[in-house]
Amino acid sequence: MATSDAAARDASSPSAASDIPAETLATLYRCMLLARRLDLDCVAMQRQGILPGYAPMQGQEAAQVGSGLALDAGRDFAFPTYRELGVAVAMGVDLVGYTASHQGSWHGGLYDPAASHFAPINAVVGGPVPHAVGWAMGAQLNRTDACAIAYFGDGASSQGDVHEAMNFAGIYRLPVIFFCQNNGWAISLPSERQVAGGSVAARAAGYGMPGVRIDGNDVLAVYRATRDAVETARSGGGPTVIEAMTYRVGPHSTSDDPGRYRSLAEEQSWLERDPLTRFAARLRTEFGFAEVFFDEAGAAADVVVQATRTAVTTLVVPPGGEMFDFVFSAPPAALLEQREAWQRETQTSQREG
Amino acid sequence: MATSDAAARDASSPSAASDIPAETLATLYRCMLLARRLDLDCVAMQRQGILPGYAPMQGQEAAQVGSGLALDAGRDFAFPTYRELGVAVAMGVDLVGYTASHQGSWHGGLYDPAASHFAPINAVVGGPVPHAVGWAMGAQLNRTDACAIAYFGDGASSQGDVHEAMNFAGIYRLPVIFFCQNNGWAISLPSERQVAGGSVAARAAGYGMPGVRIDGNDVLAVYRATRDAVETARSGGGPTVIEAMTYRVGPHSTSDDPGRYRSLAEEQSWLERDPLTRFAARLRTEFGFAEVFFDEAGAAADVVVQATRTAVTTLVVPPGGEMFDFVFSAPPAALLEQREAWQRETQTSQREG
Amino acid sequence: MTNPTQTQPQPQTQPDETQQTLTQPSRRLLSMQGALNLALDHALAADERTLIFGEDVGTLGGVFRVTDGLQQKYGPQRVFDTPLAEAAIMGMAVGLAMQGWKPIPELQFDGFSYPAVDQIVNQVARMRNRSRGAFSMPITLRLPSFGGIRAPEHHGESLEALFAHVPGLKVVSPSTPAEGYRLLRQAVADPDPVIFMEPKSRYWYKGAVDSADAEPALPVGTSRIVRRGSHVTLIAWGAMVARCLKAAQLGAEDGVEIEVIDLRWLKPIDAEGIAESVSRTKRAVVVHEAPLTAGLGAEVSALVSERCFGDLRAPVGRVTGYDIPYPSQAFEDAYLPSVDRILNAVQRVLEYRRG
Amino acid sequence: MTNPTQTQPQPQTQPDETQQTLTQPSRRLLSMQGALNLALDHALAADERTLIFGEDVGTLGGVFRVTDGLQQKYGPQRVFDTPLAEAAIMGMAVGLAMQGWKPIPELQFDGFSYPAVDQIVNQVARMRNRSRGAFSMPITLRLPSFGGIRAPEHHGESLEALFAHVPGLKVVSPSTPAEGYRLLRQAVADPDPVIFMEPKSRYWYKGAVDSADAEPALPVGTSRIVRRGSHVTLIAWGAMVARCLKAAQLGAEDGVEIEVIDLRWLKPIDAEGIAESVSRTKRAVVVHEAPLTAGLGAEVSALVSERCFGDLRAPVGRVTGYDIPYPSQAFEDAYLPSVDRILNAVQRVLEYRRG
Ligand SMILES: Cc1ncc(C[n+]2csc(CCOP(=O)(O)OP(=O)(O)O)c2C)c(N)n1
Ligand SMILES: Cc1ncc(C[n+]2csc(CCOP(=O)(O)OP(=O)(O)O)c2C)c(N)n1
Ligand SMILES: [Mg+2]
Ligand SMILES: [Mg+2]
Repeated sequence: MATSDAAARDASSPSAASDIPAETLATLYRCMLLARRLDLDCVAMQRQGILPGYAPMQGQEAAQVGSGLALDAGRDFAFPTYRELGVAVAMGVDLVGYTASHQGSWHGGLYDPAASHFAPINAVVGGPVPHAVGWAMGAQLNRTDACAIAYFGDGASSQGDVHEAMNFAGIYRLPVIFFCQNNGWAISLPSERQVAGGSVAARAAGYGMPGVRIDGNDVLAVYRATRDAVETARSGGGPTVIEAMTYRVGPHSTSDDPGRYRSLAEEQSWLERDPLTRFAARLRTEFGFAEVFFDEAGAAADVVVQATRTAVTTLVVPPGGEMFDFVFSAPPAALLEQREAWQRETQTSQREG
Repeated sequence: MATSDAAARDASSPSAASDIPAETLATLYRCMLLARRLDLDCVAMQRQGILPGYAPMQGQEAAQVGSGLALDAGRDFAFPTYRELGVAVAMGVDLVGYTASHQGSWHGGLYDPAASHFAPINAVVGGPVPHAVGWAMGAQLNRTDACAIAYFGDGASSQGDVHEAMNFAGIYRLPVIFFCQNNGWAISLPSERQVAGGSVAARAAGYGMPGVRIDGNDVLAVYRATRDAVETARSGGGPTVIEAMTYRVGPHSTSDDPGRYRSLAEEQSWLERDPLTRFAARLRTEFGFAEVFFDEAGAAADVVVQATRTAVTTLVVPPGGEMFDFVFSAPPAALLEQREAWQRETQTSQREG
Repeated sequence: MTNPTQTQPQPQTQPDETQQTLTQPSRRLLSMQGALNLALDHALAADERTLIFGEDVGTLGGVFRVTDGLQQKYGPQRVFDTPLAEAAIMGMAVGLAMQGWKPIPELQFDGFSYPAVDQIVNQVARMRNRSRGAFSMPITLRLPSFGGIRAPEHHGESLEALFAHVPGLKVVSPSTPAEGYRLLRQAVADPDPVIFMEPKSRYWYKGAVDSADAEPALPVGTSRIVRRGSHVTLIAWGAMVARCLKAAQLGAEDGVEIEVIDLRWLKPIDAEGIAESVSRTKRAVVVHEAPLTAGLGAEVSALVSERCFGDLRAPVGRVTGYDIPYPSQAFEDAYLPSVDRILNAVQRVLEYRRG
Repeated sequence: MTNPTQTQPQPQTQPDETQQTLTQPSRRLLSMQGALNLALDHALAADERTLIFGEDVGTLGGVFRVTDGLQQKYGPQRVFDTPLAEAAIMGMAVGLAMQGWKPIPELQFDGFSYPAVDQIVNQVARMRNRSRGAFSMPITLRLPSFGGIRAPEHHGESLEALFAHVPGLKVVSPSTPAEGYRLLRQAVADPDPVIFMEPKSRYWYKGAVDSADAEPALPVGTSRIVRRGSHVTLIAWGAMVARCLKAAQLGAEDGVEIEVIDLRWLKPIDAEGIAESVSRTKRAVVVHEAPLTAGLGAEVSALVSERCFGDLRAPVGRVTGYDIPYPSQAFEDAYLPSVDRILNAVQRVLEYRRG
């Protein structure tokens, strides 16, 4: 999705932003739209029994796509949580493989995280943040100018791991971006009862690193802030904290009921700040994008959504024996024995049942 | 030690500071002197084989005594690490019981931590800091105006637990003081390679609480800062971070060799800023304390040091069976069985050996 | 020399209460989730020093609704949400206990208790010992546990072996709503820290609960025979108890009389109770969801061997999860001990001939 | 149905190298600390992707001097100090491994690895599985372990049962300097995460080390018979091996021929090797410092019972620490398995009569 295609060339007639080419504007929009539609379809697939559960990201498309597209997916490396569909879209991750995690095929997903430069989906809140720090140190030791980005939420900011990671990054001046999506809620806890002091970005100063708080629903603001942080990282300037203020419009997950902890009015007020609608409006009025662009983007997104749904619906779950195969590089004898016993007992019960 | 005695009355002829009575000045000095002498004697006792190991606090007397005496030992509660002899002295903790921890008689010491309002010695760096937060919440729920104080080092500031504790305290606005003794070193790591950004006090802003950095070798500065933080806590103003800049003059512990990681010149430069010498000089010049006060303070300290040494040397280690007795309120049958088996086997081996 | 583990509390058994009728007014049909909620409600009412806190336990009532309605009823001071930090939750519990409060923290899922392991092992479990009894730690950690609910990674873990190995902790897991009510009241009343492992996959199963049963009858560390049998003893806890009962039913159809023990307390373990059963049946199989190696089944196997050596006709069987990370949803059924695997193991111990 | 744990690597034994002479030039007399230092030195020289980091491992060379001189020799990029945060140390190791580095982190003491348990269990042990093999985790965690050195609280813990239960981890502990050298090289070379538990109380004991022995001869998961005997098998690891050898010597004076197995690998366990020995001696006692309940001795006991049921003349004995927090210095000798307690247990299994 990050590369240009026919539609992007069509869109090149519109004007660019002072610092962002029109083609990038087009790609940002297309990724956001695809993320939105795929996200909605994942919710639908959960309702239809195709996915056992899903964590919707509606409302966070600007934060995710804007930051993901500011990276060089061939050089940098992203460490997602469980809600980073938009980043996956922006970085060109195989979306069927991505969705396979929610479909229950494999923890972490079935895409190739090494090739995608997008770590396996990680469900431990705060847990992957120190990994980004280690990856950044490895990049520094390799004398590359690659950088790592850790995605985490307002809830995750409370975790000890995040503090330790920021401190390490500050001490070693590592090329890493701490990208916090402050989406207002950690399940039922509002961020004002989560983040003492009120701002994750403000914590950066305590580690001697820059921290910026941005409108996370303004994709260009997100893109610029991330691009600047990447630049800082590449040029040896060390880590940055970005706090993108946004909102989780949907439930925490498909088994959550936000009606128990927040008002419809609040949700409504954020729907009015919808990042996709806002960006579309700017593309039309400020940058002169034509209707045909939006039509084509919608059609292209629908093709991907439909293809993803078809593939996910018919996804061949890896054979059961694979649950034994990736635990070690070379499984110890005792584990091979367990695999064989499992195989035998499976056959037995097939015979019996 | 915190109460006045005959010598304090003698000392009442000298002048007071604007906000600190002369009697308090005298007590501060006496506690610092006792802490110094007892600390040195603990090192000596370790060399003489009386203590298996010890973590000296020389150089940190002002930070410890100044903060400890600003508390109300009958109301507030202190959570020490393994290096808080000066606080123990200031709070009137039974010093033989305190030293028993280093003597190997009992983890946490043989003093009564509930009566002393001084938690058992805690060797997990950062570990007790959330306890202070919980205690403070309990005090708040009890509607008392008591406050808790957590002692921790520059090294501990890197721990996730400390971050989590500060965030909780900020969210609930708890009556707790985070008292960091930044003594320059965490074993061999200097604090500038420990604390990204350079200041633990500066982190407070990120939690929406006041943070002050003070000269930790100026006992009056420490006393005042702590007293103010206590006042804030009592009046519902919430938590405070105090970073007392000081120096560990001795080794990390009696098995450490600082020559491997720092220079004699550095140690020397801090010896010149010795908190005890500085305070004595001020008491003489600024507050008009007479020689007899210092002589009496020295003599009194020596009495306590000698008595402590005698008691520690002849300390009757609790009987071996006690290792089973405090694990549970009522030991389960299996544990009682283990105790009995231990008893039998001990007798057997005494018979055999 | 007597083996140090040879004397333990006497086993006490009682009929499976799900088979009793709902005659008394205090008896009602509740799900496990409802029974635990009722137990917490009664615990909060019975002792005003009890406090409930954790992630999403207040306004939301917990992701499994076990604390549903309690904040409304007892106020936001006694039932409150915390920021998202498991170590601080348990560390705060320690400080509260030192102030005389009785904390009932929740950690949202088994797999997210790992960040709190340091506070649990180094602090919660030891503060009483370290302070020579000056500070008791009457903390009940509620931990939604085990697998079987088609959840993502880290939501299907079995930590009983880890916690049972830690001196100073007690560990318990209920298998039915009645047990849930009774054991949770007992855990909260206990003066020492208890890890209360709630079998997530049983939250919505219903059974009769007698809320007048506030004073727990069975002491800490006693197991329960939930089905009598003479050929082999199955030992299980949590959700595996129901599965063993299913296996026993099927076994009976083939003429195999399987005794089923609900171990309940995973520390201290009712070694005497197990031994009493195995000395009658001569054969035992232990069943758990956790991986095989160094699982609690090893301890049960060792205890049975130590106490029933002369009686045993076959080595104690172990039917467990495999030595792999708890797998994703698609593999869950393949991973968890199935009725088939349990019956295969029963068959193996019945057919065992000394080699 | 075959029991899933019944096939394991074949045991290979070799004479106790401390009894060999120092003839080859590559052989020298070293303490365990020296041998481990040499192994790290050679590992750093052999593979420039290896990195050493942790608290005080750089300038100071570690509180036990195991990394002494390595920062000077290999530079502060490959051997470096970290801030004081165990979770971040292990989390950083994960990220470094994802970049193709081979981290050899140190956590300063056993009892301070608890704050890193989440990263170790949920991340280090699972990243390979979660990524379907895309990311190997060739991480060797060096963990000064076990008791016996008159240290304060938290400095005498035995975490092998915790780590052995975690799928995805390998766990090993050396008993002699030669073993230390060989096993540490092997752990570093291994493509998977290895918890390397260094017995602190053996750091200063000397033995012959052959540094030419760079290619480890025994595969991962093989034990070592360190003394032959025919009456009973003692199974131990770390510092308890020397204690068992002492017991065997004393036993021999009384005519009891005790075989001693150094288990070495605590995951995977050499079940086949143990079974081979016990099938000859018919009796076994396992010895460890960790508390009894749910300790690794239970797993060893269960494995022996499963494999040697027909041969066993007595239940497998367990001589272990008690179910109490590792006590303070004054109680250390009372707590740790003593030669007397080991011999008592030997006597019990020898005198055992089926009840
Ligand atoms: C360590 C840990 N604790 C608890 C959970 C359960 N949990 C999953 S998501 C979540 C809230 C996370 O909030 P936030 O970090 O703001 O991210 P968001 O869900 O809003 O994207 C919680 C408590 C978890 N996954 N990991
Ligand atoms: C969690 C934990 N990790 C490691 C250690 C080992 N250790 C003991 S003291 C210490 C340094 C502590 O430094 P600091 O917090 O500055 O306190 P100081 O010793 O200077 O008083 C270390 C690493 C420990 N006790 N606890
Ligand atoms: Mg959030
Ligand atoms: Mg320090």
